[in-house]
Amino acid sequence: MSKNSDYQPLAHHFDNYEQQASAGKLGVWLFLATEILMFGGLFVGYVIYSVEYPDIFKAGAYFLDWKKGAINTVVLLVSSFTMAISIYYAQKNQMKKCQQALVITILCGLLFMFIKYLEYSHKMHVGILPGKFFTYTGEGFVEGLPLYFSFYYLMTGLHASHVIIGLVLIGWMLYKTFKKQIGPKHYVPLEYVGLFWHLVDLIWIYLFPLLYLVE
Amino acid sequence: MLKLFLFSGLSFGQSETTAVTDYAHQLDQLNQFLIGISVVFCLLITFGFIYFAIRYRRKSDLEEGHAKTLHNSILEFSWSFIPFVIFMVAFVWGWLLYSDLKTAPANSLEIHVYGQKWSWGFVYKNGRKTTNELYVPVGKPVKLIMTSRDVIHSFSIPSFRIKQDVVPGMYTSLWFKANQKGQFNVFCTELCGTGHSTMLAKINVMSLEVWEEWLRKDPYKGLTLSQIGEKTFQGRCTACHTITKEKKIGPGLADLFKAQRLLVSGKNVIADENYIRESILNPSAQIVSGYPDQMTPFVGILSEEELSGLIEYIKTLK
Amino acid sequence: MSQEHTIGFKGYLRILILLLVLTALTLGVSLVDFGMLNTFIAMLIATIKGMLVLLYFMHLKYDDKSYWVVFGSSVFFLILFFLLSEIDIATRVLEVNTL
Amino acid sequence: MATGKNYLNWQKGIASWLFTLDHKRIGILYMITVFSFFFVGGVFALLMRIELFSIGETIMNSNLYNHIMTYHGAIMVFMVIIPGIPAFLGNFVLPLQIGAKDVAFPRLNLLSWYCLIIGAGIALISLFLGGVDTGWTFYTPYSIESNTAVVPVVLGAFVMGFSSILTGLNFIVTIHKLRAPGMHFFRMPLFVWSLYSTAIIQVLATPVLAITLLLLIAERVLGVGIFDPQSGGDPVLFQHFFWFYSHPAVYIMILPAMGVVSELIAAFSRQKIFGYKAIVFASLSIAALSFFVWGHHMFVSGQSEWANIIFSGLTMLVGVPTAVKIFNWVSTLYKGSIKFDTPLLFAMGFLFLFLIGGVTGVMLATIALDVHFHDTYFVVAHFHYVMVGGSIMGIMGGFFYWFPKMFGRMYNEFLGRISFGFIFLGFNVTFFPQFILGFSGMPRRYADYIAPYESLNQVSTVGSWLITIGFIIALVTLLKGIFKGPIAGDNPWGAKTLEWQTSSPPPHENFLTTPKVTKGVYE
Ligand code: HEA
Ligand code: HEA
Ligand code: HEC
Ligand code: CUA
Ligand SMILES: [Cu+2]
Repeated sequence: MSKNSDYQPLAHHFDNYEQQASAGKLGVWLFLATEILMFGGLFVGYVIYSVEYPDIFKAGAYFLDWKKGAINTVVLLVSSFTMAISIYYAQKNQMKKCQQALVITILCGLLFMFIKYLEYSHKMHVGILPGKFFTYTGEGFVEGLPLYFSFYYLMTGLHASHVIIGLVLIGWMLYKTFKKQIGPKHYVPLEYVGLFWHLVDLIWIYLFPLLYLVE
Repeated sequence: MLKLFLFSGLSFGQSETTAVTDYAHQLDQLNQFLIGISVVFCLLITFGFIYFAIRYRRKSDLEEGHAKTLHNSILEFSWSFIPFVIFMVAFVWGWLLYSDLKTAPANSLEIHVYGQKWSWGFVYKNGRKTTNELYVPVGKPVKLIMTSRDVIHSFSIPSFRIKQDVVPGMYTSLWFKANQKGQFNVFCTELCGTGHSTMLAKINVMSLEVWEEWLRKDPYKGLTLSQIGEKTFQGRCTACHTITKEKKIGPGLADLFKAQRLLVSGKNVIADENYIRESILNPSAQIVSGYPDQMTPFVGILSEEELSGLIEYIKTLK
Repeated sequence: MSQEHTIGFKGYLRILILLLVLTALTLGVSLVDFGMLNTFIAMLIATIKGMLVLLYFMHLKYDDKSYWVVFGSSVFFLILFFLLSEIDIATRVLEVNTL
Repeated sequence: MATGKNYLNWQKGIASWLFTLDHKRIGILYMITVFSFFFVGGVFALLMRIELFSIGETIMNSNLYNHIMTYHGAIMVFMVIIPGIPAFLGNFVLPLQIGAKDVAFPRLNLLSWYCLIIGAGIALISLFLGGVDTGWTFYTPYSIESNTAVVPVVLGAFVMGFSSILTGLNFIVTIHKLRAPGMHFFRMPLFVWSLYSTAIIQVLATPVLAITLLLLIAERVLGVGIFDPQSGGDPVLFQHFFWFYSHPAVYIMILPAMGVVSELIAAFSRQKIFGYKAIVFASLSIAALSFFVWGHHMFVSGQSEWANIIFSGLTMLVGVPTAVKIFNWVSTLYKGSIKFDTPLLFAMGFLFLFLIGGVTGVMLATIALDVHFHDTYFVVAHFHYVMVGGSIMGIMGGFFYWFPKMFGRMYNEFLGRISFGFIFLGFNVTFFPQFILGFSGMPRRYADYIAPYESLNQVSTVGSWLITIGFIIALVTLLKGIFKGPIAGDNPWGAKTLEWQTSSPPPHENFLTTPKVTKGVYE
């Protein structure tokens, strides 16, 4: 058990490894479905209100920096790519490259969070805070603007919390590669985490145009 | 027969079950149709399984079941299709009645309804207002246009078989045509807090002449300011305030005038006219310490006369 | 299942580049005003991007069909949720205060 | 308890229970939890009924009444019947019935029990922080303005939601991946199918509850205004969010009970189920249709006329597969070899009471009638008929049925029947009068009422005491059975499904050798 290439655990209640791996994967997909419906609730609310109050939502998008949003989109896409190839390398037993890819993924995630932090802190500085803490009344303010930013903070906040969870999970996978618990015979944990990470990316793909590019 | 079965054992004086409008009669017919069908199905099925259970009870411990068939297309089709047809009849019938309920006749008399914790306010076209008592003429369609000042309430008149939620931030409506003079109960049927079960009102259906007469009357004629206040207080404030020192939802109001009030903000103020006035119109501005911010603002609801009356009345409370 | 189909480093890279191009396209399109179609176009591009991620990064293209069913049903019920709620809000007849 | 090595005695000590990964032990943990909460919720119900015994303030003021009513509803829904059948009976029986060694993710299974415990803990802490008085539906804006401890209760429900999601997820994967050789999909017992349908709802609907509750918390903590009309929000939208979960949730409650009834009827008539596939597809279509009908709770909420009509029509469709099931069960009894043991009595009770609950559901779905019935005691009677008369009857029947499998011992049959008698009789005495009260307009969630309603309320209150006697007898029967009952044997009922082929109680990994299935179900 000292080489990545041999490691392949099997829980007692499964008949074989195949069964265990595919059970895990189905479980992960079901979990992703719950994530979609949970985020979906917010999206539904967002779309309903943006149809009802188009002016407020237009005014709100004006406050967002589309450049930062676009950079973050690129960052997440790249991280998704490195996540995908890390699995590919694990399958090929090229563990060094796998680890490098994971490190890049984590760095991208951190960069994403840093840019988010810049965006948040800028807004909070001028008093654009969620809900009843909203104090901004300067240029571009319209009646009802806090509603838009409630959605903004809830959606990006929930998404950011998923990025953080994803980062922790990827970190854990990295640790596992060093512990030689991931290899060509047992890379499914990496796949599971990858699926989660791609979903986080997928949600951002919709968030970005919805929030930043409203006309 | 079915009606008898349903209402036996009821000892209603002013019965909520008598239908007072045409709509209520039609609704009762639909109700009886569905009860009838349901009773038939329930009896059929219940007797069916009880009969089988007894007829085919186990004779010896080793006996197995004897059925040969696990399918019967005709049976299976009919027990899906017949209920389906019945459901569709119920659906369409319900829909037709509901459309009636939603389309008030064009000549309806409009009355505005305001729900708030925990009283009902009615405003008539000529500006006359009443609290917890709605007056309508018999035989004329009446349309209620309703909204709430705080949380969701629901305006329910069981004798008319109608109800509608009263929602803050939007207007909803309800119409009826009462065919019978008398007094009928109104309940609030959406949970709205402690006073939910006391948020009652009465509908008084009267002949057109009497009603018109009533409408022209000035309710406060000949009353002193403080008596006006007392009247308003009875309708609007007793849900939360007593006139002694006893605490209810809000503080008891006896001895309030000129007393020291400690506010949540930590400030101490003297309860003068201005304080009381603001406490009524915009209570959230000055919350008494030890109490929740629960009072619904009365700004725009009370007339100047009523407001002054209330202040005068509170001054007299000892 | 363990006989993984993957599209290899080059394949993934190609998808990434496609995704980046589409991102640029979204930005470009947002500068042009198509009126009513704006949101629609933005969502269309997002959906294409999403499909790429799903099919290739998330391996839906090669994996068991049952994952499609799982994913598809979540999207289906989400859309249902949206449509039926929106029907309510869009067809409400507003009463107005006549006083 | 029973002798020989089995799951109950192969490890000892509290820790071996609290950290167990064995689905059977987790099932037992759920059993203890769920019935404890049932007791608490029941006590709240009794207090409520005593208050309603007479006009005026009987034992509590209306503020306290609102609190008790809320806790009764929330406890019964979130802590009793949603985990009730799937997590307790399902956990114990599902792997046995498909010949698996355990569920697919044993750790997740344990985690979901902890989610329930922690969530319930958080929710019940609120009792000491001022309680809640919003009703179990948490309608905004009242739940935003109410100066009670709404946040902990909502947070607790949120955590318990994850318990439900994880259980559902686990079951779907278990059913897909862990069936014994030869256990084809259409050889699975109907209970398994009903759990499968339930799990679909749990996985797809509960996340929306999660986000709804999160939004409500955000509303109270941050004042985001999405459901608050004062900030431009729409309180009716909250109801859409809430019922998108909570209507499917009522089928989370009833589908597994239907599954139990299928098993009971097959076992006690020693028959193959009439129209097995029809029942399977009925379960699945109820699960699917349940997502289309939530608006029937909102007919008078200010929802648009067209939405009302659409929802009314869609709701009617749910009755069809339900009717199919009922008729199939009755037909299964035809020419059977029927024995009236306690479990079958509960199944018959289910049939009768659920039928009444179901047909009154159709009356509620009829839009104009619902305008009259909405938020009256008619609705209260309807949902107790389906939830107590349906789900609780199901859980009791299933418990008595699988009891010898769980503990290897038999309860006293006579006491079991007596308990059924009290529960059934008491139930009807309690809740039938409520239909009449509802028709004559008595609103629900009322701490007090007008004089004409008094006599029927008194009948109802007396009925609630009869139910209590019934449940106490049941409790005594079961406890006596666990500790002192005679040894039951592996298959006391002569039932055909797989769980009866292993020993009672089953060994740690369920079967000594993996079973090979060669016959159809119930053969
Ligand atoms: C176990 C839970 C459960 C189940 C299974 C059901 C089943 C059904 N329910 Fe119920 N319901 C609740 C739990 C449940 N309900 C709860 C908790 C509430 C209140 C929530 C709250 O506000 O607090 C509620 C409220 C509720 C309402 C809203 C009432 C209101 O607030 O105004 C409506 C309206 O349509 C409704 C309808 C139905 C229908 C049509 C069914 C159908 O599924 C029933 C189908 C079954 C049958 C129809 C019987 C079998 C059929 C035949 C034998 C055929 C012959 C029959 C006829 C011809 C009639 N329910
Ligand atoms: C599973 C769900 C469930 C169950 C079982 C019950 C059971 C009961 N319910 Fe309740 N009820 C609800 C769900 C349930 N209820 C809901 C959701 C509401 C709506 C709340 C709201 O409006 O927000 C409600 C509301 C409600 C009301 C209306 C309140 C109002 O609107 O003002 C009333 C009034 O009579 C009532 C009464 C009862 C009674 C007398 C019982 C009795 O059947 C209880 C009898 C049970 C016992 C007394 C427990 C005894 C247990 C033991 C001794 C241990 C047993 C252990 C073993 C057998 C192992 N309930
Ligand atoms: C929904 C419940 C409710 C209703 C109805 C209500 N109040 Fe109040 N009231 C309160 C509460 C709670 C407080 C204490 C918190 C505060 O100061 O706002 C209060 C405080 C007050 C005070 C300040 C008392 C003090 O001790 O300083 C006055 C004066 C008052 N109310 C008058 C009225 C009058 C007059 C009416 C009717 C027109 C009325 N209230 C109706 C709940 C209510
Ligand atoms: Cu107002 Cu209940
Ligand atoms: Cu429902």
